[in-house]
Amino acid sequence: MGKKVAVTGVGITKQSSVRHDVNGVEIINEAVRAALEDADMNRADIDAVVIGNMDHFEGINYVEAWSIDGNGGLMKPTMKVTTGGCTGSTVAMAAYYHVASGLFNKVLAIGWEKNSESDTTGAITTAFDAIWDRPVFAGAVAGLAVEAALYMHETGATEEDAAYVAVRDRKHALNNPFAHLHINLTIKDIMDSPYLSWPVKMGDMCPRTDGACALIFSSEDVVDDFPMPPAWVVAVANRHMYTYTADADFGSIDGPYWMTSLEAASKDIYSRVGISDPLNQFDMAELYLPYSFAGVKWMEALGFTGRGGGPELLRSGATDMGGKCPVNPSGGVLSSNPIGATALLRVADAALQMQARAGARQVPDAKLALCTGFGGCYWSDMLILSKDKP
Amino acid sequence: MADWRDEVEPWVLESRIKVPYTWTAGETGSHYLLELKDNKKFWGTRCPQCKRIYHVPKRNCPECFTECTEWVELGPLGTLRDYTIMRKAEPRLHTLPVPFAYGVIFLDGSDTGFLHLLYEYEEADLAEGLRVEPVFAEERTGHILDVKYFRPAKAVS
Amino acid sequence: MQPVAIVGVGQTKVEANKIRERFEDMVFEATNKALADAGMTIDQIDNVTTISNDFWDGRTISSMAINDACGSYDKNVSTAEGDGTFGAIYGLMRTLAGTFETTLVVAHHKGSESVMRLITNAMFDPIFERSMGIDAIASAALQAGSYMRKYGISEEQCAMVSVKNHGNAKKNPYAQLAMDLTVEEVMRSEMLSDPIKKLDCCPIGDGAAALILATGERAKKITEKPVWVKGVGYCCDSYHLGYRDLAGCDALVAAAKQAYTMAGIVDPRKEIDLVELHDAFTYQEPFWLEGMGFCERGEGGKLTESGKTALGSELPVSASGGCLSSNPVLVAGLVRIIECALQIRGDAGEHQADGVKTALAHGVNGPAGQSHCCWILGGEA
Amino acid sequence: MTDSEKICIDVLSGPDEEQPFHYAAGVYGSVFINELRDNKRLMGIKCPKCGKVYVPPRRVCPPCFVEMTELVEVSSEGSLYSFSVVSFGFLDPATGKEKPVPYTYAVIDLDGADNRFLHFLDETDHNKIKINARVKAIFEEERTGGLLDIKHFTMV
Repeated sequence: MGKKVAVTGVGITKQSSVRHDVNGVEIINEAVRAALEDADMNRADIDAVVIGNMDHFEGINYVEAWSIDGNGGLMKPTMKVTTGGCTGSTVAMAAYYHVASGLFNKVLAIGWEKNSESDTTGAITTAFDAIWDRPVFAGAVAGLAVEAALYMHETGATEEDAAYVAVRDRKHALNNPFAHLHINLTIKDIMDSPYLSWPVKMGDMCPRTDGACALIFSSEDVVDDFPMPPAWVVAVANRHMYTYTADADFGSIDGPYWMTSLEAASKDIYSRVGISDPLNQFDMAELYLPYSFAGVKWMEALGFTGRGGGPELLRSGATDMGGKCPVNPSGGVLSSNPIGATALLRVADAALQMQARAGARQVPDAKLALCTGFGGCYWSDMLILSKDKP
Repeated sequence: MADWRDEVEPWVLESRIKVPYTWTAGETGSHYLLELKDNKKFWGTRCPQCKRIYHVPKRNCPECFTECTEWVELGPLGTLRDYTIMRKAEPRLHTLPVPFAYGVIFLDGSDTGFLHLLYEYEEADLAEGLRVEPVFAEERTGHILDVKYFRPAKAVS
Repeated sequence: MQPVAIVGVGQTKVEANKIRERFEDMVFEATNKALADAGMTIDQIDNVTTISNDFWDGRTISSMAINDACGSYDKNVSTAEGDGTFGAIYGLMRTLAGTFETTLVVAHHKGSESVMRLITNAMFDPIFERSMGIDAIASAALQAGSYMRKYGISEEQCAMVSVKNHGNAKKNPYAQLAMDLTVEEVMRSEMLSDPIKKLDCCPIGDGAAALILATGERAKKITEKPVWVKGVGYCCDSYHLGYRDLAGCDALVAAAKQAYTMAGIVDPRKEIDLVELHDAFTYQEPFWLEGMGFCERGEGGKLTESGKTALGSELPVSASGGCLSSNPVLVAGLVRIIECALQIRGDAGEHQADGVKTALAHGVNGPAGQSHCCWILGGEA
Repeated sequence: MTDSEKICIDVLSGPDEEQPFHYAAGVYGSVFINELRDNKRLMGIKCPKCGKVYVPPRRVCPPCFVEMTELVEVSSEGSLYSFSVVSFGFLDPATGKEKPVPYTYAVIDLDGADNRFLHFLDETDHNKIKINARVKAIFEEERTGGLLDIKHFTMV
């Protein structure tokens, strides 16, 4: 069996729409040094580094090699993994496997983004097939909007239901000093914001953010070296189901799937951890919800409620701070979206929660956390973190 | 039965990825590039721990991970270490006509080399240890190519 | 390290332009070959690691093109972006982690779809280096010149590598450039960037490759000829060419040492029977062999000249023809591992070397050999 | 160096900087492109195992992992599975220029196909578009190869 793995250090940079004070390598270094300081480590203590990006987002190829001066990997084993929007969770999983394999004890996982340096929608469009998708595609916004339109059609859910998520996550962000957006909004504010791609409005979408995040993943053999209690990784799983965008099935209310990859990944990871009632078993969740509608429909795909039950679940307050299972105490993707780091930030914030050091956004007595990553063609990554050793 | 796949005329989409980028040099890089632009001067940073002087400047020492806050003026002359003469033209990449050379140059005072172009040289002169001097562009914009290239130093220093 | 073995391998022929195929077509072929080689079906694959590069593929999330074709539908899957040897290490980690018994690793590349010099230029820093127009050939030439001048390695010695590898390729049905060359022909070929001439360079081709890893007990059930992973090591040096000693290869020395230690190898000269090098340029054979400890520093040129690296001699190097004869970027590293596995199994066909018990597969990432990866493979557990 | 705005230098990629690519459609995709251009026919392919028809044709059925060879023609009419009216400005990476908006991005269930087809719909008032509406392809008069040999879809 593999080694048990824990997060033992967290570093998050200041996040904003433009970080002019640092270049890419320097923003990576800022996160790495914060993580090392948090873990009371030196660069010399790192066994290996794993980092990811989306090449055409930053115009940077071979990111692990390019960022070596800042990423801490100089004369160490260094690897790049990448899967688009879910790159951050892919990096986290890769760091988990680095340690679980028994090959390394202390591994640095890095996600970063300087969204300000390119045209985000133009860059995202290049993720899709040049022949079959790009001529008509409009990046993530329109790609998600067609799901939203169908969801409303199938369930009768409304734009106001979705706006609840946008309001909730941004309200949560007020508790998070690292969040990019600190704005208190109302459902009316969201409803009044202009359409980007009907039915998705400006207020429904995540921002573009410059920021970075670094985590230390450590083996059970060395967790006592660290000043903070470990946040254990209980399990990881993912599904990247679709190659052709035209195959993506957004689901019908009575069809076999609702959000295919998320349902398949949940089934996999829940069965390994023994989750049958996520709403009651998880104490909190950091979910990669890139737009508000995801916070309604995907809760159904994750099994927090039945199909079509999303609006009611939200309005019950169960996902608010103080509810049964607060979702995105950090403010989530709707408040900060440095794309290559976004999914890693979910893991970072869940780890802080498990370590009971999330400050004003702490969920009292949180012991079990769910994290997700989203990217590619409706792809899903999932990690479960725990306060107790699995 | 003949396989239809053998009969198909293959189609290829001639396209491109054309996304404009704006790479932020950051405070350290900006200071360096502005000094090139405004004063035709080269600056490096010194690591307070290992004392190594980095050119181009580093905000953080890649080895020690400490912040390099001390600026040190370097050059303008330097010494050539590695070099190669580029003979195969690629107009989409090259700012000089071939043959020109690439060199790794250690500016006087610097502990690290940096990549730049070499021009106005005799091929026989290119050697490790060659002293070189920068040729600045008339119009400078705050870019590494504000130095058009380096050439063998006229005066021996 | 727990025992893990390679239980199946597959590769496509490498060609200059597979205009009739997309990435997915090549990957489907390689995957099915690896499955057939292992006697497995896709249902028996527990998880998948893919290897591709967004710049080369002209597509962000390049793995999005091939997930169907590698059978990863409804499986755990992830993507490493770098040389195949690095991606295979990620596959190895996933196999060792206790969750999966079998891992499929696939890589694809179509050099025909992009402009090599523009793509490799983009691996350089956009603020301080890229605008000089430097590319893979020029950066390798800077290194070649420094190394060769420092140790008196001659261009003729490098040319001998080209002659040997393109000759070996004639015995490898998957190789792209199989040629009878003479040292004179290599020396007369067009000078691109001193001292690198056209026939000192690899071609950039189209191809895919796949291998299957399995945990110890499972591997023995799958195949009678498992090839065991004895040791791995990888290490990354400084990025900027001026920050490192270009005439040294410190990262390779460290990566090789790590792999030898894990494999219990004390003297590679005696204990390793064959090397598949990531030799994209001819100077890299003597250079990398020195770094791996097969001869003293500066003796690599003589080692090549002595003929000892030829197929049929003491230490066959790149018996497949190496990267010099076929270099679908990233795939090339995976093919180095596959070729070592075939040699150990005795299944390398016409380019089979005698008595290969232990072999070393090598891969490179980043400009001018910035990051190296070494795999030690053996026939016995 | 306190006023970071003042000292900030941005390095820009050149106005003509681009990475050219020759994206091969492969023989499967080329069948679709060629038939669309020459005969205004939309081709799909049928999985021998599950019987699903995919458009455009490709080699592998994802869930079955089997090779497909049976070409079938699918209709140029179908129903609207979902849509979005794109109204924000963004850059088209194939040209480096702003893409003209608004336009409607349509996900279409072509009759005879089991996956979907992505294209434009010519109506941009979201109130006038209904999911499940019948739509049909409008072909370009001069077809030169490529997805945009279909001009757009329109509601029947």
